[in-house]
Amino acid sequence: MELGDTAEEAEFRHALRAWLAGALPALPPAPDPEDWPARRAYDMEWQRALYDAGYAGLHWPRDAGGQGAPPGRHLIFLEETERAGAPYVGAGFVGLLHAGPTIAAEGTAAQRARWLPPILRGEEVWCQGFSEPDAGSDLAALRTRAVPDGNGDYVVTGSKIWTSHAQVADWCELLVRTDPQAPRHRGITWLALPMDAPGVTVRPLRTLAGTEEFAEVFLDEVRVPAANRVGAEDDGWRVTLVTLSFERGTAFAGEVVACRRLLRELAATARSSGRWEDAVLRRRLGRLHAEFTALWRLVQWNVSEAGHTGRQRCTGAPGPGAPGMGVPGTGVPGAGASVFKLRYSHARQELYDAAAEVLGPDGALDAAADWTAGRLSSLAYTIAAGTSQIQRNIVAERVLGLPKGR
Amino acid sequence: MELGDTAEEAEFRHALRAWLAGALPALPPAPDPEDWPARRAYDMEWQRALYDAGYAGLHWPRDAGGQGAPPGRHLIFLEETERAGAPYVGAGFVGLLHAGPTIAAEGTAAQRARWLPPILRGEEVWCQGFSEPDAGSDLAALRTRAVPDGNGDYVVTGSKIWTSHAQVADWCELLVRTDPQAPRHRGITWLALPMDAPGVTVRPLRTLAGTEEFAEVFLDEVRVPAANRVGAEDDGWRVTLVTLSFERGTAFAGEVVACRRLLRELAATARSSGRWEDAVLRRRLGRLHAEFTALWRLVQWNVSEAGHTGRQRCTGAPGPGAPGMGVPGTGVPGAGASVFKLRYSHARQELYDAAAEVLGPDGALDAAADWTAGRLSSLAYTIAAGTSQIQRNIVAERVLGLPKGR
Amino acid sequence: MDFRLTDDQLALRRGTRELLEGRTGGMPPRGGLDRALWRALGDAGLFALALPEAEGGVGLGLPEAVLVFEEAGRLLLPGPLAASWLAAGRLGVPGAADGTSVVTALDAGDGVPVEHLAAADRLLVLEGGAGAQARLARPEELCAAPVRSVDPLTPLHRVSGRTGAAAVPGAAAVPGADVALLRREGALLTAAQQLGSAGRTVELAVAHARVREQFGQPIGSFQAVKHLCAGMLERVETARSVVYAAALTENEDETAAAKLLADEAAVRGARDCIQVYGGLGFTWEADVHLHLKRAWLRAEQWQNTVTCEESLAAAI
Amino acid sequence: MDFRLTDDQLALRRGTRELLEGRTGGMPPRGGLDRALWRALGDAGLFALALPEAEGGVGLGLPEAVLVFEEAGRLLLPGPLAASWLAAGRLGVPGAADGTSVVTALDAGDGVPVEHLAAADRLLVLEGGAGAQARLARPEELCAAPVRSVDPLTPLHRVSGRTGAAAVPGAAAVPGADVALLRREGALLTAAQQLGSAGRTVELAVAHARVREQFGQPIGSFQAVKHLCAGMLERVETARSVVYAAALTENEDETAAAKLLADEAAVRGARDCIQVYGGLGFTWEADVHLHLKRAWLRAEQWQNTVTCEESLAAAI
Repeated sequence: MELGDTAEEAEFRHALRAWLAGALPALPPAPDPEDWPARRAYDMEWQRALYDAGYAGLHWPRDAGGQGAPPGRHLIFLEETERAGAPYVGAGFVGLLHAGPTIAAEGTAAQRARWLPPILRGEEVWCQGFSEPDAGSDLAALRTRAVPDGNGDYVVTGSKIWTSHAQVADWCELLVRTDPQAPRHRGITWLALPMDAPGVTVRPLRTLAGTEEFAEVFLDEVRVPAANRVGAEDDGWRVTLVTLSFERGTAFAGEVVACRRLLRELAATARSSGRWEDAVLRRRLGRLHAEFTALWRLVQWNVSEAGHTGRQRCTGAPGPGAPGMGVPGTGVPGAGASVFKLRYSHARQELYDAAAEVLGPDGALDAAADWTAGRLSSLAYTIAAGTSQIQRNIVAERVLGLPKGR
Repeated sequence: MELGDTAEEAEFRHALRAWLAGALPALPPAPDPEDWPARRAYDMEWQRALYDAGYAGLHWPRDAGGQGAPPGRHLIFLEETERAGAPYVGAGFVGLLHAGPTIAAEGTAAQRARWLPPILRGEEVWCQGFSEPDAGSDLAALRTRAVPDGNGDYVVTGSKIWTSHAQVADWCELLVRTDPQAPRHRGITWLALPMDAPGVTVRPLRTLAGTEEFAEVFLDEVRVPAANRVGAEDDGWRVTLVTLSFERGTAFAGEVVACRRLLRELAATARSSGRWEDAVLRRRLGRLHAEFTALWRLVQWNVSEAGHTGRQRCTGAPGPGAPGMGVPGTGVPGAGASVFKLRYSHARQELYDAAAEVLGPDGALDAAADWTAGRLSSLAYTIAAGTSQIQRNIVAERVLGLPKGR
Repeated sequence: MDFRLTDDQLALRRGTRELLEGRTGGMPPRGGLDRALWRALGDAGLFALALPEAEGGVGLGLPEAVLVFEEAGRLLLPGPLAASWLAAGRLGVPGAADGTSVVTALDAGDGVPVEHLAAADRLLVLEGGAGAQARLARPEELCAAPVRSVDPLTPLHRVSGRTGAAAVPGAAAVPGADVALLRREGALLTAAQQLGSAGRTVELAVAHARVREQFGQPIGSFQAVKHLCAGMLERVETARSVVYAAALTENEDETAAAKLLADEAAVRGARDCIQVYGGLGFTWEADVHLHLKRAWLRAEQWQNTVTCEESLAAAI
Repeated sequence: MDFRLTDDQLALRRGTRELLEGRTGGMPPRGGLDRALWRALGDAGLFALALPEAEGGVGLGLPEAVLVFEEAGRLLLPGPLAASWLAAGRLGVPGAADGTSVVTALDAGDGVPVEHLAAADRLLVLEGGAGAQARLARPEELCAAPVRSVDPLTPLHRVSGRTGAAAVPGAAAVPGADVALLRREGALLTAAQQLGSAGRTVELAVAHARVREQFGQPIGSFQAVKHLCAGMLERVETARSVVYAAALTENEDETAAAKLLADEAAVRGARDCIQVYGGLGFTWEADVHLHLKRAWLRAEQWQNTVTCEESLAAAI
């Protein structure tokens, strides 16, 4: 066990820090959060800068255009960029963390050549078309239909929901049902949908935070070439699991670093406002400090494990065979990441609840305050990407080996 | 809505208080908690004193030898006896609160005449033979067999567990399986077992608190006359539900009063030791004050409802038909009592956990301290008489009408 | 003791629900404070419930007011209901009883922004402890700036410049009731609204869980969802028992217990309801978020958690 | 960074488990402190792990000690392990390293009774803060009375008469390590034991839930039970990450976080395990209660929750 940087890691950290010190002041001012084209432009410009500096796709394999660095390098990247106040991945999220890795793992040479470089260079934005109004936690219940037309196209009809950046995306990683007769988890296919295809309608979805972070995507007889299919027809569920595992794995690592910063800000506010004298609140903040310290170590542990064995740590009493514990050798995180997601979702909500206490009614009831917006959006964490209830099922069945059923 | 005493209630309270002031000083000293015969004698002597003073079976119907008082009168009795520091029901518990009411509701005239007066007069002790090693939360899985021998006796073989006062009981309200072919909830029969019958063996069961509050009862071809059967053969499950409902209803009312007193003692201790300065602990005690205030009001509400309609309050969104919501007109509390039991079990554990904080390690680690013994025994509250998990099922399915199944 | 609703109380609750559902369609009124509805409440005698009949009131008491406020909370009726009720009763502010005058309140020192200041006709100012008299001002006398309120149905103003009551020096003392009494009754009526909201979120969650299917069955058939709903009901019923009791006993500790438990039932109920709703609960269109936001607001008004816990501790 | 157990560390863990299970049958030793086992631990080099090889040690460090202590905690090995380990290493107390001498500890001022005083050969006395030196005494020098310990495998003595260190005026200062350092390492090793116990209660709960049938199926197939077990594992894994990290960083905040989260994982794990066991968990015969009682004791020793939370808050 070693938490310190190796010589290579130290060098990487040093070089990154130096580069950030030069690159960040050159950035344009951050765009208006409601101006989606401006946000896209800003995020893509930052991605291009990373690409030019050799920091794009750190954890992607070299043959996919990435740096092939061990996952620990990516954590250093997240730590250092957060510390320096660099932009987040933003509109590049789905491309860099979902669709790209999926194409890298499952796509043909032609598909990799077509889609991966524009993602790394910040030229094309991807969005995710998985969830549907009647297929949320139960993703395999999706009903969007794709029918081959006999001329090499699929004709796709249906609707998707909870799609981020749909307004400004070029591509959508789309799950469709190609065989409605097959069992639920079969008969699903993964397609790359060009968002400018005729029949695609994007309608922004207003969240309880009052913002339009997500959209609904309606598909009315949209033609998608069969060449846009990644993996075999009807094999999309397996392809999807690869992507979902990425989402449940390291996707929140950067946020943990950010939460540690937020906690420091909160403590500073409490100290200067006098709220620090409230022992109940102070000890609650102390506990959150323990929480985020542990969560960061959990990320490091999971990443170390995944980097070497392709499995998340799963101690306790793993069941016989313990399916879903990650795919050995692939770097794909498995069910152990559910432990992290469960804990982190809750800790994030706790942090924002504590913030409301620190700020008092004056701040907590002000919708214009960043803390209030953050508190509202934190409510999604125990729901999105698999509810906490689903995560507990995964932990119980796949990690602990408890019997399926009720 | 009226919480104050009516004129009759005030008179009852006044007379009871006066009687207690005279009766309590005449009581012998409390027995050694490990000396079961002495405990039985003490509890029975107190019951006899209550009987002589006209306070026995307050809530029992008049035709069963009780006072036929509305349930509210019983609450006043619990309040006043607790306030005065009178003994608890002790060894009389099963007779007065389970078996007696069951016999009163379901027994023949001869059975009522045989068993009820000795219960009220403190002459006979009953214990409960429901749970079995493999039938805990799933009571209907019980396997103790009773086979009619053709001469008017049942021959009973099996074992029971978690039986209080078995060492000193005269009778056991026993559930046995008379038809092993019938569906689980049918084929069960309720018998009154004389504890001195040949073939009955009682083995004390040591709990995690280190005490022997419970026993296992082994039955080896024990003969029980058919005349001891209450209700029809194979109808014991329905008879049982009546008894269980009593257990889940008012059985804990007296304890809520006691918890309020314990909380006051705890606050006094904290104030004198300086622990009161710990705001976290102080506010936790404040919250417990709210909790037990509300629980007492919930008891009063449930008792008021049960006294008039035979139903516990069930608001929220009762399901169509809402089975199990109590038996109208019978005074039998229903599923609404599960809400109370859920909340109270947890509050009691919280109280003892808070006590450990107040007392500090010196007290909390001392097994000889009453608070430590209470803390250990509080752990049974979320398990016994239906685990909290089972209670939540009952609330969800019978009160809220959510679908059965998973 | 007979701790059940009387037939008259049941009728009052039914009548109030019919009146409110008739005018709102049973949904939280998205338009904010509705003066016509306010006058209808006045006409129905709801602000004057506790006034003697000789003074144009109904001659009932706090228990009845609690039932009415519970119904208002169920529908998230926007407006400074508690302050207006206190103004109509204890303080005899003209127009408050018949609903022609809307009265909001500022409690000096609790730091809670003032609700519906722009729409109000009068501002009740509470300052000091037991024995101090409440004061009354015109809303425009308060130097305050609008806040972008977290509750979209409740506009808020933050006092600017001088803090609390000092910001309305011209407010005139109102004889009739001391601020401690007003604070207690205000807390109870607010608790009643929280109770109504909490009860409504159980209904919403249960109704959703019965029809929403995932994995081939209603989600309400899964224990995880069942137990969330059972916990919600447990909190509602526990809070209800002490809210109703506090209305009868008018006891200060019991009121603090009522506020504490009703706040918790409302906030946690709304959060659990969002969880049961899943993604749908995260949308603006579903009403659930309105329950959460109102619950956050009401939990701060008229005694917050810290105040309740400390006063309960002191009272043990 | 490579935050995984090395092959050597895995082998150490395996070896320790084999040694302990071989001598205990894999069950908490009901007989209390076993001096033969203690010497076997000494012979295996477990108390001297961190000593340089030149001093008869193994030349390893805290991370290895944490793995050993986790295994000891898993089996609820009775005895003042942390104090003896500190005595063997930092303080060089004769006989501690080879397990011939059992060393227990008194921390003046934390009010925690002293464990295994009668069986101990030496008493380590901690008083004061950073910079202060630990002192060493013979156990019989301490004026103390036996307590009926809540943990049946851990006899406790309460200091009587004068409080804390003043009760052993004859204790001699030990050069080598200041008390703050000893307290930090003691807390970490105690956290490791709690972690082991917490991990064990998940195993017990899961094993029981797989075989115990109610309503015609294993109770582990019910979501309510599944989710209890999942929560237990969540706490164990979270605590483990920070316990191991604190062993590497030797950082004070991180150690407080480790103690806080491991204590919680152990106490709540044992309670949830009792709940999963149902009535069986309430019996003396099942081992589960021993985990709870030891967890309560360890949670008080070497920094309790209040101390951890306050020092973590101060460090933000």
